[in-house]
Amino acid sequence: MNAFDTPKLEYFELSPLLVVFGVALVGVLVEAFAPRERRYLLQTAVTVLGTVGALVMTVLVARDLKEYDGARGAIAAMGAIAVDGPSVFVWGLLLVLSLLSALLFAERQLDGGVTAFAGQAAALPGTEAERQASSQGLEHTEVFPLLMFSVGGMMLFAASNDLVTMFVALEVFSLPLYLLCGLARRRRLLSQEAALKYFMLGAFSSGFFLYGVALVYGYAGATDFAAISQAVSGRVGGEGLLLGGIALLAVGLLFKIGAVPFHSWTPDVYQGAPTAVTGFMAACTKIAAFGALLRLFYVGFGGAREDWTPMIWAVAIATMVVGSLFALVQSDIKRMLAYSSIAHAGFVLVGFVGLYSGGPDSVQISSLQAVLFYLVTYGFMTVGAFGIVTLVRDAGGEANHLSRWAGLGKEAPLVAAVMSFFLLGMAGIPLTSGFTGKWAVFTSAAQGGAVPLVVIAVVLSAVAAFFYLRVIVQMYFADPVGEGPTIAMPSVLTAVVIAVGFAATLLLGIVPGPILDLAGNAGSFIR
Amino acid sequence: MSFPWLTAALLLPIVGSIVVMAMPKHGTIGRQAALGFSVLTFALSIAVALQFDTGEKGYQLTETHAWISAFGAHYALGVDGTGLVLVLLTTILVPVVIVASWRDADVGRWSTNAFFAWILALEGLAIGVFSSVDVFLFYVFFEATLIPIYFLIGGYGGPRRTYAAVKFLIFSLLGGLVMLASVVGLYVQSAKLNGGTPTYLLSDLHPLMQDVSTSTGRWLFLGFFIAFAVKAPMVPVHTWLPDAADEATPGTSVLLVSILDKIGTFGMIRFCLELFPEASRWATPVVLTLAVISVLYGGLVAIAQKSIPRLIAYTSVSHFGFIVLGIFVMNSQGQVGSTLYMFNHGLSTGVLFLVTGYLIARRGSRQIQDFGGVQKVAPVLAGIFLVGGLSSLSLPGLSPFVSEFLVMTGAFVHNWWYAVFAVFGIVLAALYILLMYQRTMTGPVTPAVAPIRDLDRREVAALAPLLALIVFFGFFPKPLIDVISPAVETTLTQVGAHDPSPAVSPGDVPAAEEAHE
Amino acid sequence: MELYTPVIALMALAAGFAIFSVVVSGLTGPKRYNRAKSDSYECGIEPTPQPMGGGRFPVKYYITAMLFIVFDIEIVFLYPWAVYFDEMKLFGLVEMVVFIATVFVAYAYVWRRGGLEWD
Amino acid sequence: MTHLIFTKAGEADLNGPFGNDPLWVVLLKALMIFVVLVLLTLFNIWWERRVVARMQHRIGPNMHGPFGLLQSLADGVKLALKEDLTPKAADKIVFILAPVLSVVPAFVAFSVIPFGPEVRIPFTDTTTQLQLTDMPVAVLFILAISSVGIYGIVLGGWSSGSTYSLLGGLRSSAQMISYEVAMGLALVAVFIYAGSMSTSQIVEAQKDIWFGLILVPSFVIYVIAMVGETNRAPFDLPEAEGELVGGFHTEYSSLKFALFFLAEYINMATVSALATTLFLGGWRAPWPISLWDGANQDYWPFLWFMGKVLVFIFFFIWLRGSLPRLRYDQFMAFGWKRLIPISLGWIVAVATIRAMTLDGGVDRQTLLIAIGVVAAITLVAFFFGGDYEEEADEETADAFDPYAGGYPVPPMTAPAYSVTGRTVSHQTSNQES
Amino acid sequence: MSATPFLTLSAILFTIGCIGVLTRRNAIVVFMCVELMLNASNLALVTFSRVNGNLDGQVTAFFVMVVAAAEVVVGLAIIMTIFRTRRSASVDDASLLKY
Repeated sequence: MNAFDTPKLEYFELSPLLVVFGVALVGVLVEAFAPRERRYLLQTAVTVLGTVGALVMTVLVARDLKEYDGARGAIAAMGAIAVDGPSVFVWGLLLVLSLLSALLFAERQLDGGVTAFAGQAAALPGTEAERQASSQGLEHTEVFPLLMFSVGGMMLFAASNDLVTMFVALEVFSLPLYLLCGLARRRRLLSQEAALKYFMLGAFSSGFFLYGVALVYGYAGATDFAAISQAVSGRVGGEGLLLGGIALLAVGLLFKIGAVPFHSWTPDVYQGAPTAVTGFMAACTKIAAFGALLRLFYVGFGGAREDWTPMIWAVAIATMVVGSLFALVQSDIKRMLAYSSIAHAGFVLVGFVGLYSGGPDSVQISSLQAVLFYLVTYGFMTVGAFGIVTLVRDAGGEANHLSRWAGLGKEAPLVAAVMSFFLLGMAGIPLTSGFTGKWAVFTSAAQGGAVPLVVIAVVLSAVAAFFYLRVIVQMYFADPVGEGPTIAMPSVLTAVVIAVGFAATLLLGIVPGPILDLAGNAGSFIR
Repeated sequence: MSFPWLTAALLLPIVGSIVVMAMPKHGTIGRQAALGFSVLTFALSIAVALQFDTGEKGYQLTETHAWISAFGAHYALGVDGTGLVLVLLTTILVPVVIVASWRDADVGRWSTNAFFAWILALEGLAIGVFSSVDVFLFYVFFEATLIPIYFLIGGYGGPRRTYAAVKFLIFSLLGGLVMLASVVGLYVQSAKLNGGTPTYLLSDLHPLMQDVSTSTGRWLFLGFFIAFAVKAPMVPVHTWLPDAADEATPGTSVLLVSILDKIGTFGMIRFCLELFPEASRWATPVVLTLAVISVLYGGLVAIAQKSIPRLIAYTSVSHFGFIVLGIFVMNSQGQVGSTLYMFNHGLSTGVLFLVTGYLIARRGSRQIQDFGGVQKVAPVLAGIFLVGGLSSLSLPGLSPFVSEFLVMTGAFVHNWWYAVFAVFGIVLAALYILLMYQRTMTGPVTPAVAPIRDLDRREVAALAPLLALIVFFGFFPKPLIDVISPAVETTLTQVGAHDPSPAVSPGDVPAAEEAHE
Repeated sequence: MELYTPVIALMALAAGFAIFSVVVSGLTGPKRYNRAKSDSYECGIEPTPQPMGGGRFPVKYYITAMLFIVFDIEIVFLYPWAVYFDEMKLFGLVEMVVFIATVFVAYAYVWRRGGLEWD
Repeated sequence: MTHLIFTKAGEADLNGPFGNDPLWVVLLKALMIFVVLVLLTLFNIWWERRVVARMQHRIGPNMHGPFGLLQSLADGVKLALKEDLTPKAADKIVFILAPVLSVVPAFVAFSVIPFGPEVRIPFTDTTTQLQLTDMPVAVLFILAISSVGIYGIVLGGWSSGSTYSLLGGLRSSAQMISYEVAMGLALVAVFIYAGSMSTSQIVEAQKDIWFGLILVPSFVIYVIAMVGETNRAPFDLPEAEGELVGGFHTEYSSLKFALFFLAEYINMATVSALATTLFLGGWRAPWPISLWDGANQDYWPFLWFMGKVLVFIFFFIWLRGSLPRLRYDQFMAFGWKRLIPISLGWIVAVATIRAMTLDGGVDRQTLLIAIGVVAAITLVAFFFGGDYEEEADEETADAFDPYAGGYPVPPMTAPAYSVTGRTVSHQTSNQES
Repeated sequence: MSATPFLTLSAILFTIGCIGVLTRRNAIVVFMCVELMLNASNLALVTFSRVNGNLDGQVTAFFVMVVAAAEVVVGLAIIMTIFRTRRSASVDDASLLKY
């Protein structure tokens, strides 16, 4: 009989995760026991307070990270989770963005006093039951616990230090998202279809991921990254298993990132999902997935970089090309933003593939730092932009067709101006965070020797700029068609989200230093 | 630490822009404020100029603060002679444009205030461009200028302004992003050469870039050069300019051609030449050829134009050919001439655009064929137009003559073939200016032209300073040359070029005298 | 693997018997065709052409199935924990209490929302 | 994750005495189990009829064989001679496959039941365990295998193409899976105490005291769940003759029907045997007999084992004879709302007790806090439980759809339903007066 | 016993699942194919667990089952909603969001 180690958990290091999941559970309990009319307020309060609490814990953990094997951090939960600089950074980012998303979720002033979520998901669209549900003011306050579960899963995903944890986390954050996608109050059919597609393709991709886990396990004999890394560096036979495993794992992760050729879900899902959910998904999923991608490929497969770099090169190029070109012909703002997010994924991949770690005490920008920083800039811009999308409405709910945005600059100068700012940011114009972000990833890639890739990326970001401009042109230089859109007066919730997004985009464009340094200080991964 | 003059000059218009935006929409208070701010900025720039020591080489009035350490970027401002001249040009032109465009924006899509606010914002950013001595900072300003001008073109002007604005932006963005690739490359190189500490500060980069490998240097140079070539519209990437000039309001056109496009030629001197001397020398033949082609092509096409603003735009293409020619001949005559040319071209083209703008606004058409005999009904207008035109074709006694002469000298010194071809440009200039004058101003008064009023006092007042300067510097260019020469010398040292013959640079001796005084 | 060989033996035996029975019943029994005999049996009334809802299950059963999955999984985790409980002692206890409490939250939700109601 | 759990189950020692039998022994044992089960079924049917008859003051089968013992056999032969009908709405292949799918797992589940200790096979020198095989996850194996049996029922009900069958099959499976949860939870306590899931080791662990005595709640829950699991009265709702005309096997006839019948009775035996193994010491002799040293050797344990199993069978019959059938909602509510929370609570309690006994120096405070938390959650759940006002509101708010679910149903508000008998009489009395 | 047959089987199952997802049009069938892929992975995991001589793979398989179950719950809920709305479970019918 083997000795049996009693497992132990590092409660302090894991506290942000525990808080988030705890809050999610509290949310479920609130759902179960609080009277219906008080649920909305309670849920909002619980979610916001919980997120803030988790954020505080994250900061505390970040300040207290100990030296570990040349970097700072700790391996927690029997090697399942790595709480290191990048993890904590991503946690903080995810929490802030999910806080903003939660505010968007809670907005109920835009649509006549109800949230953007279906009154009763089970009621069939267009039936008496649905009408009643909406007339009674029913609402799914379950979206808050779902949000929290998803956030928890994302945090775990980015910090997972072995493949099993990663797989479980992948599902933990995906499953609530699938549901959230199908909960739009308006355009239920679209929303349900989005949920179905997202689910089908998501499940498909996680199947690939899992088979990759199996193959890598077969190769390395273990699922934790340290052992994988060791096996990969040692290169003891079984090449096929390793390469197949890497490829399949990459499929799973690239799907979540929305990289070509695994992007086909993105536009449909972004368009169909409730806009608040889209914003959350666009920002946070990508961040979490990139966190995991970085960790898996840098830590686990760092020794096999020659094998996977060409693949990522190709994917990055394809992603940028498809994202930029297809966005050109979109006529729906959410679809356009979806393709834009694909293009952004391509840009981040450029930074990712640079694989530049910086010298021991150089101040040069490392790939990790660049990618993390880009994610920050991207996250805030995206949440802010989707926040604005919720404001532009007509009789049938949100007016997402681009032609409906015509003349917005005259109708609502402030909204149009802020939206333009976000769009310019996404296009990477200086004085916005989009520029500093792009600069960071391109630089790190160039340092890693991926100069041709950088050149391609630069050219494509010019193409990308064009479709952002189209929206600006539409808003400012085109005359409204028919009635023209109306701008719903947002409550303070959405206003805060947009304001924060705007401020972050501006500040990170002008003084990105602190956040860059923070990302730099995050140090490197531990294993 | 001394007072941050340049920062003040940069911030004042930007603050002004915000203030103007916040002004009440009705009445003229907004534009009055805008004028006030621009005049103040002008005053500030004069103050800067007064503190500028023409005897010193290198950047003056510098302010350096670490900005983004991870990027190696600094908030670093400073001007040398070239920069100062262009800053001055900017601050002179903006109040003129504001006065001249007093009512232009009333018919635009948006409020008049927005128009003036954008102008002020543009002014601030342009000052930033001309005074930044950090590549990153420069790039930020460089790209940021696109936004105000984009809205100025797209928001106020002719029927196809949207198209023109987008075309302009796409060209500029493409160029800018190509430059971004080079900026990124510069970072990588600087970090490599500087032992892991990247820097964008020009003063740090100058020594570092001497060691950059030949091929890398050439690639980086190309990135910068393409961006600047787009900006200073050189054939074959000039096609955005005629459209933009055609559709924009005259004021916008002035800002675009007289100020913004100078960023291109300014950038060539400051970045292409100074940072990548080897590559610059390597590229010289091609660049010079392109420059000559620009000169000739711009001139020829200008003759064929039917629309007045397009014609002026093409003359600018031709003029920019001269400027680039002067820059890349790599001797002091050429470069001093070029820098001077930038200033003078700003003035003369400004006059042309504004005065034809008045004309077009009165007639309601910009086709040359729609005019005729204007000088009979509006003699003042025709007179000013003539002066502007003559200055544009470099009539001796008017300021552009000096610069064009210097550029030609430089070209001759470098390789007389270029000069020979460039001379044809001068001939063409005479042709297109005089032809235009003849077709529009002389001849019988067409019925449509008959009701045209002559210029009123505001309009004349707007143009008067420009005319005065044209004439003044036509006879007495020394102050400018004094300012420019040290900068040119620095550049040439950096490039490693020497004047082939004993210096006959007209600037050298007087500059020394000035210093003694 | 040897542990499972006997299982296969028994399974083969049982399957052989069952299939034999199915086959034999077809041979031994009489065959008298009667249209009514091959109809579905519905107490003598005209049978519905299809089972209700075209063979689809009422939603209630679906919820039961979901709940079953939830709890079955809980059990799957409880078993190894139980077997190794002696080695984990307090840690095992605390963690499992947390685990059970978590599942209980879901359970409470379902209960309160009427997921356990039958009519 | 490298050494989280299961490392104890190193393979060499886990096989123990199993897996080494020669093939003929394996076949012999398999055959014996098969024969025993078939005979046991025949016996059980007869026994049930006799006992129930006695309870109802009848005589029961007494014509065929001594005491009518061959009655079941006669019934079987009769079934074999009946016409084998296949409804035309049926899905033929599944329809034929379903009974097979139902009966095979029933047999297979018995492969890990220990009938006795190591014995010598008569007329040979070979010794072997009186158990077909064992595995470290034997109990899990049984649960898994018996779950497969549910497929037989569901598919049988579905493939018949008949409403009654479908509903019966569904109810049946819903019921089985519902009670399987409770059953599974009841076993956890046993594993805590036995430290193994292998049936033979569990029996071994009960050398000193039966788990049925120290884990009474588990035992009770298991017994209740096993009745539900086997669809026996008072939980025989799927077959509910009055409502569903026999449930999922309405359309089955001849030997196919017999197979379902066989499966049901074998399942009865299986759960009884499992109960015996887990809670009543398996093949170990009961107390007074256990004082005799030879009681747990040779083939004697088989006797004790069968005796205990038959006690359970008798219990089944007894229940059927004495209790009325439950209403379906009551039945499900009992399973989901009572058995499951109680089992969970009991597991926590057992674990706590076990942890305390194992480790005297347990930090009491931590423990108390943990217990307090659980107790609080449970309490809250129950305190609020039972009050579903809001959901009820929703339901009444829905317009009545008489065709809900595809069937015309008279609304509750219809005149015939809305007035109860008493009010009717009241009204009539009013009219009269 | 050689691991190859098991791995081959697992690969075949995975491929079948994969092809099924790509070619079948009924949402439920597609979904079942996905589950088949997960279970193929489980088979591979358990096989590798034996090959590698540690139990990580088996533990992983445990987690996978859990996850698969959760996925079933969510997936069926979504499919059912769509089905109730459209009276069809064909993936092709869900085409409002075509570009």
